[in-house]
Amino acid sequence: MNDRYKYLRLAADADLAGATRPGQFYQLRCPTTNDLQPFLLRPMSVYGVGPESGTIEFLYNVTGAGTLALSTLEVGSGIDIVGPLGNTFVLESSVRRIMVVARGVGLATMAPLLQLAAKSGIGITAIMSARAPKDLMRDEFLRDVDADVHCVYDSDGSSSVEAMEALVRHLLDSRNHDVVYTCGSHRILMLLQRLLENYPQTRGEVAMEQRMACGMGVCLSCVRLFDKDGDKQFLRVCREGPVFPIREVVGEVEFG
Amino acid sequence: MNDRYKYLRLAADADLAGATRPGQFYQLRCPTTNDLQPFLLRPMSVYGVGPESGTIEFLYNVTGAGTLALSTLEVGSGIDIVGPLGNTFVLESSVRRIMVVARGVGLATMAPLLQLAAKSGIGITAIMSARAPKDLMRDEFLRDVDADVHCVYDSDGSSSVEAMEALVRHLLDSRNHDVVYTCGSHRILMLLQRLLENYPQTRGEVAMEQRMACGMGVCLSCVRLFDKDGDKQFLRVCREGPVFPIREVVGEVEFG
Amino acid sequence: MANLAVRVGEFCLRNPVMPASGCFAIEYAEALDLNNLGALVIKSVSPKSRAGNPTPRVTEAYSGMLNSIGIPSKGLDYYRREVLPAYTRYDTPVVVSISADTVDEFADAVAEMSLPEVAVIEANISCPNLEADGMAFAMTPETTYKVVTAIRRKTNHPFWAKLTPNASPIAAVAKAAEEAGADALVMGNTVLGMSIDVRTRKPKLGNVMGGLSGPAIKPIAVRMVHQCYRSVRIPIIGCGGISSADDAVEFLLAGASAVQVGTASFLDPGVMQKIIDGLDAYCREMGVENVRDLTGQVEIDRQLSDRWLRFAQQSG
Amino acid sequence: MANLAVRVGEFCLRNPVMPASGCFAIEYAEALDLNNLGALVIKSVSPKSRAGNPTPRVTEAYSGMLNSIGIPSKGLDYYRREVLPAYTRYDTPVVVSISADTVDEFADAVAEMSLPEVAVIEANISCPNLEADGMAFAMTPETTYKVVTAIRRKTNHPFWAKLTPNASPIAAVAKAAEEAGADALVMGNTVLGMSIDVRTRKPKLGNVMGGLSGPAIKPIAVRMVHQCYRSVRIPIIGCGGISSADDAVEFLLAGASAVQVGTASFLDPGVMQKIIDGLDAYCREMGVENVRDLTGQVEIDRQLSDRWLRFAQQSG
Ligand SMILES: Cc1cc2nc3c(=O)[nH]c(=O)nc-3n(C[C@H](O)[C@H](O)[C@H](O)COP(=O)(O)OP(=O)(O)OC[C@H]3O[C@@H](n4cnc5c(N)ncnc54)[C@H](O)[C@@H]3O)c2cc1C
Ligand SMILES: Cc1cc2nc3c(=O)[nH]c(=O)nc-3n(C[C@H](O)[C@H](O)[C@H](O)COP(=O)(O)OP(=O)(O)OC[C@H]3O[C@@H](n4cnc5c(N)ncnc54)[C@H](O)[C@@H]3O)c2cc1C
Ligand SMILES: Cc1cc2nc3c(=O)[nH]c(=O)nc-3n(C[C@H](O)[C@H](O)[C@H](O)COP(=O)(O)O)c2cc1C
Ligand SMILES: Cc1cc2nc3c(=O)[nH]c(=O)nc-3n(C[C@H](O)[C@H](O)[C@H](O)COP(=O)(O)O)c2cc1C
Ligand code: FES
Ligand code: FES
Repeated sequence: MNDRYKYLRLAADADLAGATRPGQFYQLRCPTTNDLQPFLLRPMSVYGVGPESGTIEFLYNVTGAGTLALSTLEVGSGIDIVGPLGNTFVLESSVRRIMVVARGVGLATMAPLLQLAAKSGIGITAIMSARAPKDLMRDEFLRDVDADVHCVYDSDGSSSVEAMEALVRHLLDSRNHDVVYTCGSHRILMLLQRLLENYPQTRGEVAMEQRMACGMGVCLSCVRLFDKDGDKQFLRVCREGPVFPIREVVGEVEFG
Repeated sequence: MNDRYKYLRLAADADLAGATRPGQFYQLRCPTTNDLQPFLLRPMSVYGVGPESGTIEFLYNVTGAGTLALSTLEVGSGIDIVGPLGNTFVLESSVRRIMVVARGVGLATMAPLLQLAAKSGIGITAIMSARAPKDLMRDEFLRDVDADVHCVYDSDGSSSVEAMEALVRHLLDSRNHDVVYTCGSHRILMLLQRLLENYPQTRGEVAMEQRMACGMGVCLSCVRLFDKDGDKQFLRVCREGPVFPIREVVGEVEFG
Repeated sequence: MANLAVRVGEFCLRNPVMPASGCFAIEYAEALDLNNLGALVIKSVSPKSRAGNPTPRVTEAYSGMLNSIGIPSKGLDYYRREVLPAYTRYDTPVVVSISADTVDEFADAVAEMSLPEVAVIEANISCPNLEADGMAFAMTPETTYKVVTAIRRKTNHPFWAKLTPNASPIAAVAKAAEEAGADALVMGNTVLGMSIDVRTRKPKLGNVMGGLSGPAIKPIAVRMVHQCYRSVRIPIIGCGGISSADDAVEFLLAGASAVQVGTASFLDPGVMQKIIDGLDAYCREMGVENVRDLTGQVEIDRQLSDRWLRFAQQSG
Repeated sequence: MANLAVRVGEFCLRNPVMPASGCFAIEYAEALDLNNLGALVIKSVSPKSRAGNPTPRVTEAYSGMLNSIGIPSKGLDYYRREVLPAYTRYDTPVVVSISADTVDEFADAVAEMSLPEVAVIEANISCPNLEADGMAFAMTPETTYKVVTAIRRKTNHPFWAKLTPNASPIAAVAKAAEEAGADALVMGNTVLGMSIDVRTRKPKLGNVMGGLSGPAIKPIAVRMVHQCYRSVRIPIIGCGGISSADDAVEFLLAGASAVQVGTASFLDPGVMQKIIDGLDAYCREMGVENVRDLTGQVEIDRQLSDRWLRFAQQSG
């Protein structure tokens, strides 16, 4: 796609398109080379499915050994994947308009949600945040979906917490949004959590990340703390998540 | 080449053809895949060099992880090699006729010797041993060199120790051979060692194999016992070898 | 079809392949038919409630991974009520793994979990012993003897002691466990390791150190299984880096009667079934009728060293 | 160009990169400029002549290899006359590694090799102690103390004790070596392992068991270096699985003052030069002026566990 983001399309015999819902992820066995030997599988959100039933798409950021190895895959080669895994974004049939706030590769996770909303005739407000206009990947996110798009950038300060707060407030005030979805930035998540206190009628969902080994709920490596009506508990990002209510995230402490 | 033997040609910027002598080997870093992770380098005799100065050829038998991984190399891909390593077959300028006795992939090791002998106008008697005629690879061995060729097979019994003993004796008796070279079969090596007692004027050389780690004489993993005029000593196959006088091999004990 | 059934003491398994504790949970029913496994070994539970270790809890290594999950637990009551029933529904024996902080706590917890629906208790004595400064029970023969004796007094259930490869006098530790009444040994747990991010300078695990598992430790685990096999008469369950049928056979030959598969399931949740099928294929290819006949059958040539010495003495 | 010079006690090295004993010999002069290394560590020599172990002496493992070379030796005289001179020709300090069967033999051998042309003696006390049933000297603090004391009495040369990762009480062993007078520790040698060919059922090494080395053991070695660092004040030389500059930095951060590179050279005989160059690049990239400032600088957040516990206690 560009220097940092790569696109991967896989074809399988199984009906991946039919089996996969927005927000779900797969675990990818990255290729092994003499220089790169990623041991664990890598969790990767589904960026898109179809048009063939066996086709599935990923969009990823080259950050370390696994994604670097992925980027060496040649067209036509095969890899093993496990999935679909995890829960999904919830989009009730009663929903009329949603807001999506995406940053970075978080857009990959939310792209299928846009498709689903558009197909269901649901209105979409999209806020996209990036370092600079050239990093935005607007077309890759929207993929021809019609939305009310707002772009903010680090380069001109429009992505600052204050500026975004004003923007989101303005948008939420000017039209009713049934749900706000986000992915890709802890800062934005915290902002939305705070803002949503003032919009009790609006649900919020976030797709979270955490280090994983099994990806299936077995190993307990991927836990984060959540607050379910005052009852704080550790939940597995791979199993109870990756999508959680924004209001339930306990974000006080970062452990690395 | 066929089901069991594969051919590998590499091109490098260095003058490999000029630097490599018959009998020498390289250590190959075999490719790493998800299923095959050969850790150590694999020793491989040079099967041929040239015509370009950077070109070098190997002929190998798929036996385990390393060679299997090698066989997955696609045309155009690169691998790391270390070499040339080890000593060389010795072919004095006074030599008029040599005998080569090859079995299996041992022919790869001796093929460059044939080329050198032919270029120097030295007569060649070649005995080739194989399971059956289809396994022989006569053309791959001779590569257009003119030689007095004798083929023996397990399938018709002509490769048995008794039959080969008679054949070699007959050939050594009918013409003078200055040197006998062999590679690829312990049984043939032992036979030649015994026979050469009766031909004191004929030198004998064998290219040996042993498990290796460093390939450069450092780790002492590749030793075998040799008898230098009654002084038995361990020598490194990778450094003092791989070519040794047939008469000096101590072959009584096999350690696996 | 070869006969894959094995015995671990009095205890019969349909085949020697079971999961390793902490690397298996009911969710794998989505990837495997749990009725095909030799046994179902559940993640360790401790009587004390605890949250487990700080995140990040896993990081990868060459041919392996480090984990510092810890033993998150909501106590034995919760476990019995909310965790166990999901496992006892299958036609496969259930192994409950217990961790505890002190000898008495260990013995009491094992007693409490010696339930009719539980086939075997595995005592994870590789966990820290608070009475010995946090050093694992199985690090010395003495502490091993003490905790295994206490457990044995309190249960008539078959019970296995899971040893740690971090213990250097492994043969003596194994012997102590046998003498104190363990029915079998599981050899072994993870090897303590550490990994540092050279850019941030931080340990890659929240807990600083963690357990190395996966193929990287296989040669260490095979060696320890063999050392235990030479030291005790009770059966040994091999564990450490097994990810294929060949690996499983290697442990059986070294002296194991059964094997546990841990980390490999994270890379392929269906791997245990492949190992079972592969064992059958191996037996058929090699003409082995009963997989149990492989136990301890590594062919060590006791004369080799002598022959070599005599051979080598010829050299100057 | 960053300043790569380091000190190991009184002893100065132009950079922290040196070969590990047994994984280096003069033949590497063909692949490296030996004047660029921090030191030249030679293969261990024993006072007794011996042939070494039966072949096969090496076999590979996941991300590593097993070796059972043993210590082939033609005695100290031969060594001094025929081996040493090739190494002392360079402008790089030479480290002689000694193995021996008994405490006295060890001390005498070290004394005999404390030659002017030898910069440092490395005592490979990971080798079997015939007075303790073949258990390596460095397996317990007691035997470590004994052999190191005896050696210290007989030499004024700087001398390093090379420890074995097979010892579980590693901090205590390190402490014993320090108290007995070692100038530095090398942590560490190979991890004992075993591997079986499942087709032939034979051990893959002639000697049945052998030492695991290479990236597979890196997390274990890093952990032990850090444990030693917390236990002693003498410098530590890290060793085990290092094959890149990042690996070297990881050991320095864990507490090493210098590093040894073993198995990696077998895969790339020029790797030590690459590690030296890579260290320089790392320092420049990260703004580190002196590589010696990295020693022990892993950033361990001592409050993390507490914070986590408080955080976690909120959970039900
Ligand atoms: C549910 C989920 C969905 C994701 N979807 C995407 C996506 O669509 N596109 C994308 O580019 N990235 C996505 N990520 C992040 C992606 O998994 C990491 O970028 C990737 O694992 C990095 O691997 P690496 O080997 O390149 O990096 P390294 O840093 O070498 O990885 C080392 C280890 O850390 C883990 N790790 C590193 N970063 C992360 C992270 N952010 N989250 C979880 N584990 C991490 C790796 O999986 C690996 O185990 C997702 C993560 C999760 C949990
Ligand atoms: C000097 C020399 C030259 C050689 N030349 C050739 C050649 O030209 N063509 C060819 O086909 N083979 C040759 N061999 C043998 C070749 O090295 C082995 O077939 C190859 O290493 C097998 O590797 P593998 O991973 O496929 O098998 P595996 O059995 O998986 O290998 C496991 C380990 O054993 C070692 N090993 C296995 N067989 C041998 C062997 N016969 N000799 C030494 N080490 C072995 C491997 O190197 C590896 O370290 C040569 C060996 C030596 C020592
Ligand atoms: C994520 C993880 C969690 C583990 N949890 C436990 C546990 O709770 N109790 C236990 O006895 N062993 C536990 N282990 C150790 C495994 O059971 C096994 O002994 C070890 O991982 C070695 O086997 P392997 O290499 O096949 O994974 C755990 C291992 C891993 C990787
Ligand atoms: C083939 C080989 C031979 C070795 N010989 C010795 C030796 O003679 N003396 C010694 O102290 N260590 C010896 N070692 C251990 C290494 O010095 C080193 O401690 C170990 O291999 C771990 O480092 P690595 O993973 O970088 O190889 C040997 C290791 C190998 C692989
Ligand atoms: S990754 Fe294993 S439980 Fe989530
Ligand atoms: S392979 Fe290392 S000395 Fe020959």
